[in-house]
Amino acid sequence: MNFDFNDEQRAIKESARDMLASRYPLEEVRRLALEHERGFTDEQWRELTELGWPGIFVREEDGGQGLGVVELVILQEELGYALAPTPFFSNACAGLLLAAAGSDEQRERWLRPLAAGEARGTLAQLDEGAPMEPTGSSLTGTKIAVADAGSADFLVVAVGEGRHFVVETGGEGVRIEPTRGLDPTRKLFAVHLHGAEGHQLEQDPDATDRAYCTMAVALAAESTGVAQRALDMAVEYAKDRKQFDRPIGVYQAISHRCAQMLLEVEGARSVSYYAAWALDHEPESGALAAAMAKAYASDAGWRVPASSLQVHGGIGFTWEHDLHFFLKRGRANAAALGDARFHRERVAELAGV
Amino acid sequence: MNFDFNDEQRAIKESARDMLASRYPLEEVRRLALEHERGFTDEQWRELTELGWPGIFVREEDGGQGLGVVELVILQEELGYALAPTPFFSNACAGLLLAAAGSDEQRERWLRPLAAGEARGTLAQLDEGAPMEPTGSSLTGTKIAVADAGSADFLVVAVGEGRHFVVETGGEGVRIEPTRGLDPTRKLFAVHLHGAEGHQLEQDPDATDRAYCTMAVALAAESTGVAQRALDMAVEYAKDRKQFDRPIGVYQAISHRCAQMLLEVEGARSVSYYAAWALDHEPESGALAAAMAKAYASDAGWRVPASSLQVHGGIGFTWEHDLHFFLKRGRANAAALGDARFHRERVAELAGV
Amino acid sequence: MDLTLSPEEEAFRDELRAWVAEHHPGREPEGDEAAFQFRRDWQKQLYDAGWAGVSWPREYGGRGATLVEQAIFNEEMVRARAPQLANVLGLAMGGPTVIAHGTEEQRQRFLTPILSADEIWCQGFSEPDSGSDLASAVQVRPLRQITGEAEFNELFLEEARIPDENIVGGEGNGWNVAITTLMHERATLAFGLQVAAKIALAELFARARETPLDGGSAADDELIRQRLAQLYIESEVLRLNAYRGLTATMKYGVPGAEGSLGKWHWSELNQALTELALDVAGPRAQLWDDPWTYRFLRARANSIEGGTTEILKNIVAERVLGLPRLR
Amino acid sequence: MDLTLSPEEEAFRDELRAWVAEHHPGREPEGDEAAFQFRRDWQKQLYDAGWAGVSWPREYGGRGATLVEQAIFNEEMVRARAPQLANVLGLAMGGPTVIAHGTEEQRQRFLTPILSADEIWCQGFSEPDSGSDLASAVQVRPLRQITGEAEFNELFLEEARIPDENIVGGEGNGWNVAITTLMHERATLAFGLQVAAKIALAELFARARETPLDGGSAADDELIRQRLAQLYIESEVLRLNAYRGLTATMKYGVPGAEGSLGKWHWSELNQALTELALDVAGPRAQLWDDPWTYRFLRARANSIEGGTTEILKNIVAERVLGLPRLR
Repeated sequence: MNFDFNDEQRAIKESARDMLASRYPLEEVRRLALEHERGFTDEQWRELTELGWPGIFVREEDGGQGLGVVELVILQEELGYALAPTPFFSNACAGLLLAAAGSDEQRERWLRPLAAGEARGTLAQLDEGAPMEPTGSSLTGTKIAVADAGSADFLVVAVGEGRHFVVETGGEGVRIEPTRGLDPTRKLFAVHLHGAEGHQLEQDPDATDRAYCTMAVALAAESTGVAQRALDMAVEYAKDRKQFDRPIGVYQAISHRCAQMLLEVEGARSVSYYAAWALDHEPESGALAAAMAKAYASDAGWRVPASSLQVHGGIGFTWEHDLHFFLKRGRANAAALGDARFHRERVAELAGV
Repeated sequence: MNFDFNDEQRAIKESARDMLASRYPLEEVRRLALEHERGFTDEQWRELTELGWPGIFVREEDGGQGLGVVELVILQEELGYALAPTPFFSNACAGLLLAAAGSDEQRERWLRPLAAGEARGTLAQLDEGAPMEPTGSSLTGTKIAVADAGSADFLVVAVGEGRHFVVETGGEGVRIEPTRGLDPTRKLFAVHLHGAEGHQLEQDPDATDRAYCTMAVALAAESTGVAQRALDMAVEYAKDRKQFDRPIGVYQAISHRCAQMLLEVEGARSVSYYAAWALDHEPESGALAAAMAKAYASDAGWRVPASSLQVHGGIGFTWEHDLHFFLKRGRANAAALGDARFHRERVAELAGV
Repeated sequence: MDLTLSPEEEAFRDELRAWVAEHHPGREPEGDEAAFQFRRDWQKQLYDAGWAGVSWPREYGGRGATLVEQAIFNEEMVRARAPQLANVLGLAMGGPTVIAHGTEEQRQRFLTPILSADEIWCQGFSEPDSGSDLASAVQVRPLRQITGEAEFNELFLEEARIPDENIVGGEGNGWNVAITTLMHERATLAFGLQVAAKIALAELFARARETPLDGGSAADDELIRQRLAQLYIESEVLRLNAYRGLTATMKYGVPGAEGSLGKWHWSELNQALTELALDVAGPRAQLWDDPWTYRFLRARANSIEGGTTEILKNIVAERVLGLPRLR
Repeated sequence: MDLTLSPEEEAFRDELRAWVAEHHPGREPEGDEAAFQFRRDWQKQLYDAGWAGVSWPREYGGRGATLVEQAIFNEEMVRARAPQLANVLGLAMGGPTVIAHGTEEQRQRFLTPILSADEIWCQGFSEPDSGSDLASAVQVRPLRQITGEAEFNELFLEEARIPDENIVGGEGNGWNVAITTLMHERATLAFGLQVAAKIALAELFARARETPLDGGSAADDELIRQRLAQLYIESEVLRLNAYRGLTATMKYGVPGAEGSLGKWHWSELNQALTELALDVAGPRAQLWDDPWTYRFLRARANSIEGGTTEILKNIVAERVLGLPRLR
């Protein structure tokens, strides 16, 4: 029984934090969010690629690093803490599905370059209206809230009955249009398909389900990092800011609020780590653990920044302060890949209520 | 527009508070709750009768005072504040149904003596198992959680489709057995009927519904009084009790908790008064207002005493302290006559969700 | 107890309602400058018709109306979705403060231009650091909010000199004047707030009915129904508490601490309302193209602007409950 | 990261589980005296078999087990619904304090009788008024709780004289010793608490399945399912936080402030659990004949006993977050 990282995992965590802190100071996050169309630079992507991040969870046979969900979660927590605008996660979603259900040929064609950082994919899941229904391998319809589609080379498109199709963004019948998201640090797009050609992945419900569980846990870990940073900002502010001749952190309205934030952050962290470990080492617990992690972190991910904003008072509500980016990321994450209610219902089912 | 009592109502309120404070100090409440089988003395009932309370809402033609729901609610709030163990409310429930749906003869036989305090009734609503189904005028089955049945002269028994039967407790086939309730200040009984003779009231859905709305509002007002007293106890304790050289009321964990209690108490009071007024003067709003009042006061009625207990710390958890009686009354009231969820659903329906 | 309007109050309401229906200028134009001019014109129109500052004394351009009529005015304006006024803070805070604490000269000088929106007032209460030194003249810079809009301003005062005759309430009486200012803000704004909450809630009901869920609509869903019902009850409690407070104010002459309770309660209600709206939106809450996304963000300020919830709870604890104050 | 048990830990668990299955004395008898003797006999049996104070040093009668084994012990005892021990406070607080701060003479004198339940310890932390004077000898009176039971005692000390050799940790070191005592209480009790919460939750699941509602059972109801799921998640978070804390304690040697977090979290969870149980009971919550009615009342003390939630939040704010302390 040892609920701590091993030396290699700790090294990944520390180097990720240092690198992200130096490359993504909050002025850079703000610049990318507000002034950059894609939300990241080629240079930034190259650096992540050199570190091997895009393929971290991909088997070595497919050109990846062959590490596990725990390592993916470590990166995601740090990316959330830094609030780094990057297509890392959207790319990972596509990669997880390809790794789970891609044929040998499909993995060679799309997963290997993805793992090498030479091509990027993203997941197109949410339908604008009625669910998309393919005609053979031809896809027509609109997917919304597709992260980083504007800079992706291919899409993994989810349709009914757990089926997935790879669609290359340069192909015929694909039109990609930027949309404004709640969270400006993650760029969203609408994807319009008109008879676009899709390459169907294998239908392996268990493997696909594990891929979605992994995405949910990775997003939960990101929200944990977001919440931790918002808590750190609140604590720092509560120590510095004085009212009525005392730092506001001495008042229980503030200090107990911060304690509550800590409880939620630590809870989100424990359950995300546990779910990652379970997906790697105790597959029978993975689905339940993942649903718990996403449900808990969906709530904590925006409530903690909202609570931090209250600690900051008026200054926290200004555009110039960085806190709002954390609130927006946390709330957008809560809505992505199944909200808290969806995952609680899954917990009820899997826990045998 | 005047959201305040008129002079007569204010006089009823003040004299009720004074009388109850002198007759029901908490030692007496405790004695009645723990040592007295029926929970009240003949002398105590006689005094209420002399004040005309049992018939306060009964028309003058039927021997009552001909006052309204507002006046009933004033008494109920004060009875809750005093936590007076008395069959006043259970008797009022029976009286409201008789007044709403009793024939001339039935009102003469049961309502007039009820209004005069010469006979007492109570409402038997909750079935032990399957709903009671009468055979003609013969009733068989068990009703539980019937307040004050052990000292009542007759029961108003609710059965399916909004029908009600008066059953005299001295009749054949009626067996009444004391049961222990959560709240020792209100005595509960199980009523076993074996072919007992019932006298069916008229089926007037609107009038019956108004009677149940009135009961709900009266119970909401009682819970408001319970909550107000628990708040007063918390505030007093917070001013007196010192920790770390300061009265605990200076700490926001305590003072903000008390402020929250005030918000809930004032809210329960406003909505109970409004519902009472609506039942008297704006019948089209009565049902919605009553559902709001019972939903809100069901929550506030036990949460405020629970919060007061937390303010008191360990001493509030002792049997010797009186606070627990308020918590128990509040929680039992929350469960009676439709819980918060039931009434919220009614609000949703009536408010047009 | 009588929660209906008197014949006079009904007449006031009907007259106002007819006037607003006839003169409502329609939707606010886009753009900060245009919107401001629109609001200024609207206020001028109200002033000319005698509807600005309804409860202010007639000698200063008001209507001398009762508090109930003032409340009716606030409710009706929200209900008609009338445009905002250009000079909200002058009307809600500055003017009442000058009426309460100003000299006769100050009243003559300042009150009418507030009503006519010829002079716009702002309130400067928050400083970047408590105890900071106020540092050539007055500079104003718009302050953008997390919603992306600029509704507040930063005000820089550098050796700005204020003429003696502009001190309200006399030197050394600042705290007392400030408290009155805030109590007026809370008491008078509360009525508009509760109606705004009711309108927002009606919109949320409609949104729930229009949102498909599991073959029906979100309004059929039991969880959502429970939360909508609770919000409906809270909005009614807010309204009823405001009316009880109004009755007490009319009886005792000064606004009580109920205003603090109401402001705090409203902020919680409005935040809960926008949170539920985003839950109803489900995965679409990731998108900006929904008015509720803006409202969700804007609502975060509700528990800060016009007195933080923490300060309001302090006030309730000390002034209503009589709990001791931390020294 | 490895959340499975090592082969040694598994062997420990299996041995314990087999022993408890064989020696479990069945249900506790009615009546305070009989129950106490039952618990005392059970503890003596554990002591004789070497299962009392598993993590205490072998030289004082313990087993010298690791913290993980101690946690396994606590979990297994709850899981087997083994009787409570007679000397919980001696084992959880008194003993560890003497081990940490006592002299060698004190350890020899006090530790073994704690394990064998030959001497029962109690903890006296709360006083009727802070700063009260402690007032011939020692009087003990049972203190009834709001549930009607007597689980705590009132202890009257009137000029009681304590021999010098009984001062633990030296004169003037009381606060430090008290803090250690409390940290041990929280760290060691936490494991039992989380398992107790899981058992209670399983009982609540069963209750929901057995309670008819709208043609199905309460467990089919979406609102109740959501609340049950949230409680399940919270119970897992409690367990996982406890394990993370345990790993940290093993690494750094002393129990951290996580114990305060866990105790606070557990009290909220257990209160919420009993509140939901009464909601599931519906109108039957008025009756006493339901074990959940007792639990609902008993749970109100969870946020008070063993450190109030307010004090625990203070500790978390000051010791974990480093926020300044009010002076």
